[in-house]
Amino acid sequence: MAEEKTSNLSALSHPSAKALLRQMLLIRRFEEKSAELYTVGKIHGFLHLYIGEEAVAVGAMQVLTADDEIVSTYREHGHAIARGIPPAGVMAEMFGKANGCSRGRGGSMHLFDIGRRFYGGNAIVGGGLPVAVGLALANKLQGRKRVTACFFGDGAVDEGEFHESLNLAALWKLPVLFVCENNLYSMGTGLERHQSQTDIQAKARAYAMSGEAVDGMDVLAVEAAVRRAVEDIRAGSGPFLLEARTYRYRAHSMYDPELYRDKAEVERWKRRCPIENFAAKLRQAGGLAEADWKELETSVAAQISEAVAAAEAGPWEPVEDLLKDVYTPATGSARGAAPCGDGPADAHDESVALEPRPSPLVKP
Amino acid sequence: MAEEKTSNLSALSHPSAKALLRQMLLIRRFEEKSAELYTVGKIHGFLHLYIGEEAVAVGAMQVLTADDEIVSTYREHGHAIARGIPPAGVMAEMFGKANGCSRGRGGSMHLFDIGRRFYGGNAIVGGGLPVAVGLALANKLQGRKRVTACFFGDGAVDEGEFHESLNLAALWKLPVLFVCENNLYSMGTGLERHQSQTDIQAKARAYAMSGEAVDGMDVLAVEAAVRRAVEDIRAGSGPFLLEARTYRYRAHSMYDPELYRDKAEVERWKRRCPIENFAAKLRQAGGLAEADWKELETSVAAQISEAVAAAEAGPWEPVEDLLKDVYTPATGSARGAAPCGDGPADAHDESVALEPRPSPLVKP
Amino acid sequence: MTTMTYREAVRSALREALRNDERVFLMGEDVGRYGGAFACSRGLVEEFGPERIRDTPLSESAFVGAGIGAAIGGMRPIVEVMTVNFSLLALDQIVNNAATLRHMSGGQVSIPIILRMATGAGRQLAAQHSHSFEAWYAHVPGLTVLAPATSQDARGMLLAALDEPDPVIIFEHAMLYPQEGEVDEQAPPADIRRAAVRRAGGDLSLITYGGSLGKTLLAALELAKLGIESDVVDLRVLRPLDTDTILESVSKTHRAAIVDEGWRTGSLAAEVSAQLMERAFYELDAPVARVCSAEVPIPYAKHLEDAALPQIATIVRAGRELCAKNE
Amino acid sequence: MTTMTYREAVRSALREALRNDERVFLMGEDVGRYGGAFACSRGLVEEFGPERIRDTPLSESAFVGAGIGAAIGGMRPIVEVMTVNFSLLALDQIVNNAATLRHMSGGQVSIPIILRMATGAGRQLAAQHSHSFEAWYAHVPGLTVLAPATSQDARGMLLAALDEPDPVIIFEHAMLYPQEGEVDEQAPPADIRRAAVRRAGGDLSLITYGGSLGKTLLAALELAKLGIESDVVDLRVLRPLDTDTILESVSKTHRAAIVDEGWRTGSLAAEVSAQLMERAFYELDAPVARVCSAEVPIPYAKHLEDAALPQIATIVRAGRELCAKNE
Ligand SMILES: Cc1ncc(C[n+]2csc(CCOP(=O)(O)OP(=O)(O)O)c2C)c(N)n1
Ligand SMILES: Cc1ncc(C[n+]2csc(CCOP(=O)(O)OP(=O)(O)O)c2C)c(N)n1
Ligand SMILES: [Mg+2]
Ligand SMILES: [Mg+2]
Repeated sequence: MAEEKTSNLSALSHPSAKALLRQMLLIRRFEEKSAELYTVGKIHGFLHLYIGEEAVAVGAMQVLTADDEIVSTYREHGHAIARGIPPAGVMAEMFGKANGCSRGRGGSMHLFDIGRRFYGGNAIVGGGLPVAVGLALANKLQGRKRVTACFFGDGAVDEGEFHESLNLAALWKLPVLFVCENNLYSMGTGLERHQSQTDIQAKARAYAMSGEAVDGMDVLAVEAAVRRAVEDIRAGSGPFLLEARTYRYRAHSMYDPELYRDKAEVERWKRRCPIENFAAKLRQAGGLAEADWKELETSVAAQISEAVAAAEAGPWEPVEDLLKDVYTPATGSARGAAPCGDGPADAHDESVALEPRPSPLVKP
Repeated sequence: MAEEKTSNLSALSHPSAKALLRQMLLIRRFEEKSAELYTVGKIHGFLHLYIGEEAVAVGAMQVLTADDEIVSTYREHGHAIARGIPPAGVMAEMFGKANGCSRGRGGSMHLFDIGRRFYGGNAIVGGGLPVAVGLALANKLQGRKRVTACFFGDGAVDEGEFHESLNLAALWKLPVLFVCENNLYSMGTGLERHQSQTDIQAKARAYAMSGEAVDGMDVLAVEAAVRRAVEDIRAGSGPFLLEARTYRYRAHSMYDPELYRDKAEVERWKRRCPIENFAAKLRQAGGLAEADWKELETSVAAQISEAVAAAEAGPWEPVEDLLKDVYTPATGSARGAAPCGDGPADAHDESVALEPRPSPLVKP
Repeated sequence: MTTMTYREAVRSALREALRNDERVFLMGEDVGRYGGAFACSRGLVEEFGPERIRDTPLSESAFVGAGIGAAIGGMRPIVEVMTVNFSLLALDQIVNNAATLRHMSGGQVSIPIILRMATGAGRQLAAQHSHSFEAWYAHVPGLTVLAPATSQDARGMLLAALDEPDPVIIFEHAMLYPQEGEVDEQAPPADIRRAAVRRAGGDLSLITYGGSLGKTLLAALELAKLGIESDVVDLRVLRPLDTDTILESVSKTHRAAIVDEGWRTGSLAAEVSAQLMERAFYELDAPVARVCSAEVPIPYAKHLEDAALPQIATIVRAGRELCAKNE
Repeated sequence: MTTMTYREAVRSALREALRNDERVFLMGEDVGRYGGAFACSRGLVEEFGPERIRDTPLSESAFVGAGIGAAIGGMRPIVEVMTVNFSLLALDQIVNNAATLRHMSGGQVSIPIILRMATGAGRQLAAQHSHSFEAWYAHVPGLTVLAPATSQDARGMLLAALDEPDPVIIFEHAMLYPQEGEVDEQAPPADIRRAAVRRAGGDLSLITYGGSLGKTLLAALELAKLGIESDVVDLRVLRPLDTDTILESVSKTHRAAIVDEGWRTGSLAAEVSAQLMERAFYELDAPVARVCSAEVPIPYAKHLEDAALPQIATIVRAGRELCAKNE
């Protein structure tokens, strides 16, 4: 088993340490609220919580610029929020409202924000990988310097799509960052019971690709590893497989009775909580006073209340529009049309610059 | 790139050296005849010739007993004949006759002989691998000591089925011998243009599986490598990936204008002809007199003439039977029925003992 | 007779099959420790062990193919594909191996595999998780396709499928799992050749299957209040279709609507309609109607999902229109 | 007007598309150096280079998915899947991504991908290589499905597909590639909304598409000798069906047969028949007939393959029976 990269940066030396903490906390509290709203029947369908894994999304998004692209899974609230999709848009989506980031058509598993180059939650395990490869191919063919980051779980590694996509990306030296969020379970099946080779990053060698494992509970370690990987990719050395070793604290979905794992195991991992530990480090280093923490909690809570209020207040898509958005409305010849995702950001309020910029949630 | 295993046995020391030569020659001449019969319209559809690769099938089949199982591809005349399917049955199949080994329903790409545990040519690239895994699973669950040998090309390695099947076999420690016949081309696409990692056997590591490369032009090397692998498998160490490095002398199929490779490259590989070189070794060692060779050619030619005659003389399946063999005819409860493949050998003349026995073509 | 949920009925059949025949094993994603995505196999791994209640990696193509191989090798695999949505990843194995190897080998193999999968929409799971591809499977020679709509059939048809020498696909509509029904656990395996008339009425034939049976029966009650008495035909077997039962009903009622959760174009309902065209044309007093899903990827929001699927009200409307015509 | 084979017509369209729009590229197994399994792209890699005529590994799911991603990323990929048989391996990407992402994202993406694939039987390639799954693709909302049957359409419909903002599947029947026809290379992109009436006659509508058009036209000639004049409707567009053109023909002839190489049960012909049931019931003088493939994996042997597929004689027989009825 390959050694995990851990961070050797001290928490305090990070220029936006508090912003990192804030993002992780926002995701955590957002999801806790979502779970609550699910039990009272405001949110329906499948709801897969990312709680415990926040350091991966938050660490990775620090490195990705607005120009870069994200492809994610059904467990994507964390990626969406860390990418800067307004929590209100995510919450409204889960309420099924027309002000949701996918107009209520997608729900929790299908958050989209093309303006932010967030190409969706995909609910078919492994289904996003080929699409990420294609986005990267388009970038390469058009001489754009973007990196496409593709998040997926350890379970997705079992699918043929993983194999085919990694081969294709490596063969064509495409700028894809494959981020495997190894939370040790594919639904209820432990890693050692679904993969013969449990050292996931090592599979990169089967494609002559670089791979590395990182402590996915350590936001700074993730950020550093993603930074190295993205530098490599931008330098033209082709795709990279990063395995973030992490853990899901909650059930797989709201239906899961968790018969397959020990409470003790969960407790053990909870002691590695990415938020608590990072906060503790900051505190120890004198970078987080009790008042700061209170302020964080308060402002996060306020943001979530606003999101819920916006979702509550949002309109329902009229039922007469049922058949909308199956086909693109005719606008004369599509040949001259701007490539999708490169037009003006039309989905949301913020416009997206084509110049690299940090994730909008980071307020250094 | 891993080193290829070569043979250090002298040709003559092999107890059935002449039988090996005979089998390879039989396959070669059989296919030359098939190509001829294709051009005169006796054989139709796709015809994929194995010429150049004979050492792989013949070497491997020496080790596999009648109890073992074979799964193959659309390029399977060599495997079929080396396994002991009568050439007449294969030829009749390609003529589309009812005395064909698949009653004329399958043609060149779908040779079957369940009595000989030959589970078919499969024309979907990669399509046979999962089936081989399942046969091995059945063997394991029923406590049978069989090995399932699954042949496929370098192109098949690109398919998701390769990845999924190797993981499954390794995870469950199933007795499968995966034989990749790496002839350097997937149709017209050279290996380095379809795989990022061209050292195919190295991919075994991604599944914590053993892998090895062997000189696929050397029948003794193949036999020895398969023997080691099969011993490992029978000893319970799980599946094995054997990469046989070989070359296809003829076009991919009868439609292929071969625009993608140099004549010079083909000529270079022809100098490594598995038949000529093995014959030369035997001759050098004094084990093959000119008369022996003549006898071989004559008897092989006779066998092929017989096969063609049987195919010519064979009956056509009546057109009224078109819908036959879509479903199994009702025979009362299937629950009590004998598992398929374990009933009496019904397809052909020879009955199959359940005790290990050498490939029927080897007459030591 | 016992009252049990559809889910319990499936489990009861699984348990019986596993007890009676050691060649039977269950394989699929999370069927073991997790207990099955729909809890159909909860408790079975404890009783039968992980060799026979076999968790698989997320490799639909490989484990379905492995089921095919195991069936050829003498086992009686029951493979759970979790949902029809994911079965697309295994479709090549199902079509090109399971359905085809027997014919292509000139009858040398039989492949007694059972593939169970949940199907259908209605739980706000959005487009990728709400498919109904029963019609696709019913198109393929070599397959037998079942759609049990009651607890009794969930049990009885699974047991009957185990007697089939060839591949059987069983569609379990996800909305049915918690539904309760009477089950006779002593009953012999169900008849898997015939459709069933679930309600008799002389004015109209409502033809349906699987998850739509409940809605259709409720619609029939509504129609009865309006003075229209409906036959409700539960197809049960989607391949081969029991056209005789359909024809018998339509020859009596002379009017028919087919209720099918598949998208309208190319639905199974189209096939039933075409068969009525061919075999009951001169019996029909009005054109056969279809009540199907709208031609849209099923949306997440409840009101939109509801609008996309056949509903009691749309069935009632179709029934009324049919009976208004040509009177 | 130039005479060219269907294959050359495809190539002519590819070349024009590649010359006119640098976002266009062709990708698939062996499209480059090999020249395409059906030689449609022969010579193109020399003209446009390996970046734009892109050979792929045998990874149908990944390269189709990559085409989807590239389309989202602003390219105009033309993906050759070689044959519909192998497209099953990419079906998840086609159904769950290509056809679905637009709707599921609330209209944020368009996916202008073209998927070309050969289809059909007739070359003794046996069961795994002789499929006709046009009906399956025509079932899926979000897709447009084309079946050019002539050289002119092979060229014109491909060019027209490039103007579509959403995914288009083009089925090229493998038997058509060597067939010659007149092509106007100056013609604008073809209309891809309408069916075409390829022959006009007042007694009977023969409705068909793709590889069956030739047989159907020949059957119409035979029928004419017997005094039965047929309309021959070439559907051209399989989704959305141009029902208006079909209805116009049937309103004139009052009798129809649908010729479709798919297996009968669940065929595209079933959908056409169901639509005629719904929209032309009162116009029909006889039940609509289907001439489809037998319900059997297509066998290798020529006489069996012929017997499994629609043939001129079977079409003629169906036409005669239709016109004998109810006269
Ligand atoms: C192709 C496919 N098969 C099965 C499922 C059902 N399913 C949803 S999530 C999941 C487990 C995936 O595990 P992993 O990839 O590790 O991601 P995690 O949920 O742990 O984040 C399964 C089996 C699915 N959505 N898609
Ligand atoms: C899934 C699938 N994709 C494409 C094809 C078309 N095809 C037939 S053989 C072949 C090349 C396979 O190459 P390889 O696996 O190396 O075997 P070889 O022909 O060299 O023996 C291709 C692309 C197919 N039969 N199946
Ligand atoms: Mg996981
Ligand atoms: Mg090869």
